[in-house]
Order: sequence, then structure tokens, then C-alpha cells
Amino acid sequence: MIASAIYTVLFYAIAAGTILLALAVVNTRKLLRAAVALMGALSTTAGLYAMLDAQFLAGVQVLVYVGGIVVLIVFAIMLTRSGELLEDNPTLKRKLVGAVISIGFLVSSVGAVWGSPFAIASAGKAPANDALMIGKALLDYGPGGFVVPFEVISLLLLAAMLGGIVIARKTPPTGQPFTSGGDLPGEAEVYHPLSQRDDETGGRAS
Amino acid sequence: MTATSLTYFAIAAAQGAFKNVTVSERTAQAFADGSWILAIVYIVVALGGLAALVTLSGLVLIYVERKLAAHFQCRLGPMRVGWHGIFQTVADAVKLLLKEDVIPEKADKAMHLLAPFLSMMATVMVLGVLPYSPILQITDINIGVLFVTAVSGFGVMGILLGGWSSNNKWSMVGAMRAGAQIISYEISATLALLVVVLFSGSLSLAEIVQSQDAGWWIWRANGVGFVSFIIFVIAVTAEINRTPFDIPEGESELAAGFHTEYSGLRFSFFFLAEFINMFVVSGMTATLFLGGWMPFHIGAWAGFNGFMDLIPPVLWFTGKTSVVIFLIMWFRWTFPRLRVDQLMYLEWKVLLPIGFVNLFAAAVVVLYNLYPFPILVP
Amino acid sequence: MTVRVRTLDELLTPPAAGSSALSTQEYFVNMGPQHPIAHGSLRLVLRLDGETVKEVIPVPGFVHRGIEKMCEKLNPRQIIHLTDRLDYLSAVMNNWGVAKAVEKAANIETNGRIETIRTLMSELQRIQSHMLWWGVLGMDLGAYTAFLYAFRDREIISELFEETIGARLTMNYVRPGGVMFDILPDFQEKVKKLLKYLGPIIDEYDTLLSGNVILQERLRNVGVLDGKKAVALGCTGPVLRASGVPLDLRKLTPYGRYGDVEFNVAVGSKGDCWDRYYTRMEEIRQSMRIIEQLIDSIPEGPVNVLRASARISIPEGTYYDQIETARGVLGVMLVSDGKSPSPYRVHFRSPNFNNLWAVTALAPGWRIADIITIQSSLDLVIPDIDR
Amino acid sequence: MNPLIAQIAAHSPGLRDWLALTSVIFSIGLYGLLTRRNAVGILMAVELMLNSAAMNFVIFNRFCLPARMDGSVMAIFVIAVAAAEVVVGMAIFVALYRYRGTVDVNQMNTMQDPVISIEGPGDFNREVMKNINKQYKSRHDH
Repeated sequence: MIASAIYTVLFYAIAAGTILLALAVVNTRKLLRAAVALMGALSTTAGLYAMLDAQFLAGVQVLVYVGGIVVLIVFAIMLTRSGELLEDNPTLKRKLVGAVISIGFLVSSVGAVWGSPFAIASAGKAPANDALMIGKALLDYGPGGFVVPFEVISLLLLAAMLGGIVIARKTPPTGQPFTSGGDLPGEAEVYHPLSQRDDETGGRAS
Repeated sequence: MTATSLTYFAIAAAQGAFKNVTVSERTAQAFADGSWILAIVYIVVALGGLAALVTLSGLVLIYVERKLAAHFQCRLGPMRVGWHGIFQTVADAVKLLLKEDVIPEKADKAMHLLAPFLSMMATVMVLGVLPYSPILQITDINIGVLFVTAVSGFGVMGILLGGWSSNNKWSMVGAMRAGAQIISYEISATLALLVVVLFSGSLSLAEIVQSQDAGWWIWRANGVGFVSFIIFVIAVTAEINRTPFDIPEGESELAAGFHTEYSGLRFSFFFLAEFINMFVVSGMTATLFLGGWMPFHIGAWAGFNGFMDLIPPVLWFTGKTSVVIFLIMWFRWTFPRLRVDQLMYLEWKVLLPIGFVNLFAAAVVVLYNLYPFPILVP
Repeated sequence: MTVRVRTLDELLTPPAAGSSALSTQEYFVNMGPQHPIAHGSLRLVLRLDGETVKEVIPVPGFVHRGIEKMCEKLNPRQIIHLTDRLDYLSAVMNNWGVAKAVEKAANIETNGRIETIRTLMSELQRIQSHMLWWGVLGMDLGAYTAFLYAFRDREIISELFEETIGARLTMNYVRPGGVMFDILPDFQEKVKKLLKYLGPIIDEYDTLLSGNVILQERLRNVGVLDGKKAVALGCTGPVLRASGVPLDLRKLTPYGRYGDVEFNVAVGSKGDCWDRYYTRMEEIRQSMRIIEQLIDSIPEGPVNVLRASARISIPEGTYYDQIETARGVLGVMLVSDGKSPSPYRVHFRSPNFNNLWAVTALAPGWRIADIITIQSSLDLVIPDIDR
Repeated sequence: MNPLIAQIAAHSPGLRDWLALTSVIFSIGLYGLLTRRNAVGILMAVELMLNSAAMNFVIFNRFCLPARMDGSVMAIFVIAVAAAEVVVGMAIFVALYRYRGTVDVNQMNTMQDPVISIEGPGDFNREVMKNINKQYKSRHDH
């Protein structure tokens, strides 16, 4: 009974926190603050996962989102200098359109959820060690196995990594094929001591 | 990368037989029994213990570092406040608390205030899952190792935000260096830690300690463990920004790096977080590779083993942690600091390939049961 | 009517060369005068692209005291007392530089004892100065222990100075026509003990820092200053010698007792920071060699050939003399009108001022951290730059 | 037993409460997607939406199939895809920023018209368009 009450209070508290942080993500004008709010929202989501007895998933959520994606977003904000420029205030029209569409979606989806019957399992207790189960499921084949999607995801990640490198790297010098190391065109003008050494050591006074 | 490591986590996380009685379990039991007062006492004890641990380990480590540095450098260190200066750190802490908390005019105030707390939070959260002894652990979660790796992300964000919000170029450079460095070295640390997870077959820290009953992983894992121990120590030294990897705050280059603009209480938070971080990573190293609270046992020498069992587990844990802390401090007072590109070279071209090969070797050893050296315990 | 049209070509060709990288913005930062690397008050304005240094603009002048102007009101004996504040780590050598110029101008002959004591003190101070540099380099690179090791051993030499001269840092010892005080009876004994102690200590320095992989990585091939450029910049001292130019006034135009002793001039080959490091380490050893040869053969005689109240009159004319301090050539120019006891104009050619500008040539293309290494390897003393 | 506690316990969240929560987060993300103009801001809104969708998998898994892990596995896939998406997205934004100097999506209109902005009478406008079309043609002929 008490445990159930605590669970309930925790759920509503974390849910309220998540919603507030999510609102901050979309409404803050300073993008870096939005990123921090996003970090908060994703961490509270991890808390919600833990409440859903998906502990492993909660850990993964924090590891990937907070340690990786949010940091990447912060770097991107800094690289594209979005943090320095305040984002233009969206016009009232934009806000209205956005609000109408999103509230429309909310109403329809909540209505659908309330209106549909769900086959809720009675014995709702999750297995003790979800990490083991997830590992087995990911590398299993046949019914309940996800080995093929898993491999596809690995390929996707590899492709994403390569794509990221190719897209974001520096432009090659003009007139050269797109296979060189991607030197800056202007880099030849930069005085680099290492390159200087080769041609001038011969003339050293001694 | 992500998918692969997740799978390794998942495969390795098998259920152990032994279950520690942690503070959180006792609390839950007390709630179930309906004894409110006992449960609240447990919670208060846990929180108070955590607070005491944070404060004490911070104070002690700062004092130890100063004394150790002094003796490395042929001097005495603090000698005036209390016997051999033991209250010097307390005096310094009081001084820091009484100092004015300066926030730069053009700083992003909210972020500036938030950053030290994020940094501190990342550290304190890990303290809650470290097994200090079989009965002294605040909570043992199934995914302990994953949790420890995950929450260090908050530390990165704390440093990044602190550097960015100060609106100072030195801070910004320091923060960018810190971000790049911690994220890079986290990969190596995780690879090294996965070796232990592979051998012990669990992500729970208590079970990892329990799995080292027959010998600590640093030598029982046939060389693989030793290699990952070295990788892990190097990587965590980089993760907590200590020399030779202290480039985010390198005082001769960036004044003080990301915390240049911090003063008073907030500075002390960053400062304290650094030292508690050292305790945390040393505790993790001890837990993963040196057997945690597990006493030192040799094969079938019942007498020797019995004698070793007389030493309480907490002392074993503290002793092993101290050894690693000493090692990290020794690094600091001996090595010069690396340059930022050399740092990246070390991680991506040296540690990471070795880490991958090592992990593969560990998988082979575990899979085919290759134990060329006899295990000490029958 | 304003029309702003971008043609197709404009749109399809990427922006001009410089901006096609990660569109980074160059920025300026002030390194100093309140910065740990400033070693006093040097201001370096850095133009940076991320971590990469594009340009370094040194802005000296924060500790300018007008010493050259002050010298115009003082007689040659009094000038000595300002020279210890130039390069405070080569105080005795600065004294000697002025004394040497004055002696040349006023035709004063000194005796062997005076010259030997001057040489000994100079070499002791060269060792002390290079030790301090070694420690500070360690500290700048993050190895704080080196700093305290160096200071521990420097202390012994400082005490020796204190006993003889009465000061530890701002020493006024050499004066025209002699030295201020005679050495104490146990001076030779103490110096011999010091040499016996220093031998292993310098090896210990090598063990602690020189052999360290990280230090080698930080120093080797960083900030390469070739001989031609070094000469063009007017660099002197270990900075020039590390670039392969064996210019050492002690060997080239022997003064004091340098003509009588055997020693080698430490010369580098490449001119990188490592060469500058090792040149200085070698110079410590060579200085020890010089002291070893001289310490047992100090001739007898007075330590001052002039009476304390004797008037030193410099004939009308311009005089120049130079001396090798721990950081390079200190030139002293005196212009006298022949009437006033004080010179009409005094100018010091300070080694640090010229060495400073090597930073501008060396730093571009390297990282922020390398500025530290390069500046540290140049071994600058800021009060000598600003005077 | 304290009636208050009993009352709170009776409101223990069920499947519908959880789904309502994810709907709210999703619609907040949708609002951000529609109102934000900065590409990075839009990506953050998309992250929120992905996140709530992933949570739906876990919720259904927990309430409808508690003995299995399919929902968690799907959520992991979503997280992995989100990571891949962010990597490529960020790379694209950085590349865009390099060429255009902005990541404002309203200005990503090179596909619709080579002319960025023309302020002037209609005749002049038409002249300019003619010129540009000529350039197009000459390029094409080569």
C-alpha cells in the first residue's frame, strides 16, 4: 500500500518535472538553456524508465542521451554559433498554428487512448534481470529474437558515423578530387614551423 | 559502437547467486513491515552517511594530497593549523565558504549557478552505488557499472556549462578541451571495464566484487585483466582531469580553465568534486580490478586466508582505494602535462586499439575457457 | 532603388578560402599581464583560431622604470646598483658588464684575484639561473615538483652569495676596479662541497624531467628557430647557441679568466625547444667544469685596485663593451662628455629584449600550450626587457 | 491505514496515465518543431518526440507483455537511431553553417530560387530573372 502510494507520488512528480522541462526545451529563447532543459527532460525520462522496471534502459538512456547526444548538441550549438544569437521570437501566427496543431494532436491521441480497450496483463511484474533478457533478445533469432534488426542498426550507426565525417569535414582544395585529407585551401599560407624546417635548415649559419 | 557495447553489457549481465543486504533493501523491508520510524532512520543514515563521506573524503584527500606533494617535493607541507596541519583543509574550507561569490557581469547567471551542482551531482550519485563492504552499500542496482559510466555525463555537462556560461575565453577553451577529453577517454574506460564485466558476468557492482572471491581480476584474468587495469587507470585519470591530463584547467596555460571565473562556494564545489571524483574512480578501480572489499586469499592456505578474513572488509576497500589514489597523486607530482593533440593521439591511436584487442582477447578467453595459468583457488 | 542579387555562380561556389573551414572565428586573447605564464608582467596578445595560434604580439613595458635615464644622474659606482634590477637572475654578470665597460673607458687594470672571483661568482650565478629556469619550465609544463627541486638546490648557492655578498638576489658585487668584498676563508671549501653535491643532482634532474616521454614530446620539434633566423632576430645566449650558432663571448672574446680554463660551448643542432633545454642543461655542467678548474687557483692580491673614494673619470667619447650573461649578450654603451662624473647617456643592449621577439616568429601555427613551452624555453626575464 | 495514503495508492498510474504523459511530451515536441526556426532547436524538439515514442514501447511492454523484453529492445533501437540521426544532423548543420552562415531553416531556400532577395520594380525583377536563366542555360550547355 505504502509502496504503491510512493510510486504514485513519484510518478506524478517526475511526470510534472518532465513536462515542465519539455516546455522549457521548446520555449526558451537561449538555445543552450534549451539544451540543458533537454538534458533534464531526458534524465527524468530515464527515471520514468526505471519506474517501468526497465533499469537497463534507464542506464542506456542516461549514457547515450546525457553523455552523448546532449553534449553533441551543445557542441553543435557552439559550432553554429546558435548560442550567441538569440533565436527570433516566433511570430504570434506561428505560435498559434503550432499550438492548435499540437493541442489537436494531444486531444485526438488522448481521446484515442481513452477510447481503446487494451489487453492489460494481470500479473504485471517485470523479470528481475532485464539486462540479461535484453541481451538474449538482441542476439537471438527466430520468434522473439532481434538479431537481424540489431545488425542493421550496427550498419546504420557505421553509416551515420561515416556520413557525419564526410559531411562535416573541411572542404578539399578546389581542383582536387574529393578524396584528399581535406586540407584547408588557405592552409598553405599558414606558417607552420614543421614545414619550414625542411627547406631552411640547409642555410643555417654555423 | 553503441549497439556493440550495449550488447556486451547485456550478455555479461547474468544474475549472481549472492545478494548483499544494502541500505536501500533494508529500507524497503522496513516499509513493507510497516515500521515507518526504522525506514526513516535508514534513509537519514544513508543520506547523512553520504554527506559525511563527501565532506570527509574531500577534506582528507585534500590534506593527503598536500602532504604527499610536500613530501615528494622535499618539504613539509601544512604544519601550522593543528597537529601537522590536519585542520588546514578545514580552515581553507571555511575561508572558501566565507568568500564573496562573484558572478561575472556578462555571465549566463542561471547556467553559471547550475554548473557546479551538476558536476557535484555526477560524483555523489556514484558514491551511492559503490560497495564499501558486504553490508555497507547504499543501493545495489542491477546496472551498477552502466550507471557509473552513465552519470559521468552530468560531470561533462557541468564543466561545459561552467566554461560556457562564464563568458570568458580561457574558460571556454578549457570547457571545450574538457568536453573533448572526457568523452574520448570514457570510451577507453568503458572498454576496460567491459573486460571485467565479461569475466564476472554481471553489471552489479556487488556481484562483481563477489565474483572475485577466487582471485582479483587484475591477475586472475590472465594478463587481459592487467592490461585493462592499466588502460582503466590511465583513462580515469584523464576523465577526472588530473595531471598529466589536466589540460582543461592547466593553470600555466588557461589560468584555471573552466573554473577561472568561479569563486567562493561554487569554486569549492568544483574543487571538491575533483577530489571526490578521485575517490570515486579509485573506488571503482579497486572494486573492478582489485577485488573491492574482498580480502586477499591465496589458494588453499586456510590459515593465511582465515587471518586475512579477520581484517574488516571496509578496511580492505579503503586500503585498495588508497593505493590507487596514491598512484594517481604520484602521477600528478611527477609528470608534465600533455598537449591537447597528444592527448587525443594517446586515446584514439593507442588506448582505443589496445582496448578493442584486449576486449576481444577477453571474449576469447571467457568463451573457450582458456586459463593457461592455474587459478589459485581450486 | 537598391538591388541585391546573388548570381548563380556566387551561390554555387563556396565562400572564399579562409571561411570555408569550419567557419571558425579568429579571436584575440590577452595572455598576461595577469597570467601565470607572464612570469612578471609580460603581455602577449594572441590571435587564435580555436587552439591554434595565428599570431603573437608581445606588449612589453609594464615594469618600465627608466633605469637608463636614471643612470645619467649617477656616477659609475652608483650605476652598478641599478644593474642588478635588470636581469635579476644575472645580477653579478650585469654588474660586471657595467664595470667592464667603465674599466675599458677609464683604463683601469685589475688583477688576477679580482678576475678569478668575478668569474667564479658569474659561473655560480649562471648555474643558479639555469636551475631556476629548469624548475620554471617544469612548472609551466605542469610538473610542479621540478620547480621545488630546483629551488631546494638553488638555495645552497643563494646562501653562498649571502655569506659573501650580503644579498641573495639583488646582488651588487662587482664594481669598477674590483669587487665589493673579499671572499670568506671557507669559500673554496664550500664551493667544492657544492660541486660534489651538484653533480649527482643534475643527473637527478635528468632522471626527473629530461628523460620523461611527455616532456620530450612537448619539447622536440616544437618552436624550431633556425640559425639564420636567430641571427636575424638578434637572439643571443643559449637561444642562439641551441640553433647551432656557437656564439659565446666567453670563448670568442675571452674576458675574466675564461681564456685560462677549458670548457666547451654547448651548441644545439636543430633549434627546437628541446635543443634550448639541453643546451642549458649542458651549460650547467660546463659552468661546473669552469668552477672546478678555478676554485683551487685563486691568486693572492687586493680585491680592489682603486681606493673607495677615488674618482672615476671617463674621458669624452662613446664606449661599448659586452658580456655573456646567463641569457645572452649584455651590451653596455656609455657616452661621456668628459666633464660630469656621470655619463651623458647609457644604453643597455639586453639579451631578453631580442630573445622575446623570437616568440613572434616561433609561435604561429602551434597550439596555445606550445606558446608556454616556447616562451619558457626562451627563458625571459621581464624586468630586463622593460628596464 | 491512513486513508490519505490509501487514496493516493488508489490513483496508482495505469496504462492510460502513462500514455497520456507520452502524448503530452510528444505534442510539446510537435509544438517546438512547428515554432522553432533554428535547425538545432528543431532537432531538440524531434528528440523529445522520439523519446516519448520510445517510452510508449516500454509502457506497452510493461503493461501488456511483462514477461518479455520486446518493448525495451525497440526502445534501444530508437535510442540508437536517434544517436545516428543526431550525428548526421549535426554534421549537416555544421556543413550548412559553413556555406550559409546560418542554420535558420527559413533561409534554406536555395532549391526554390537562385535569387536571394530583390527589392525593386517588377520590370527589373524580370530582367534579373532573364539574366539568371541565361546563366543557367550557358552552364547547362557546357
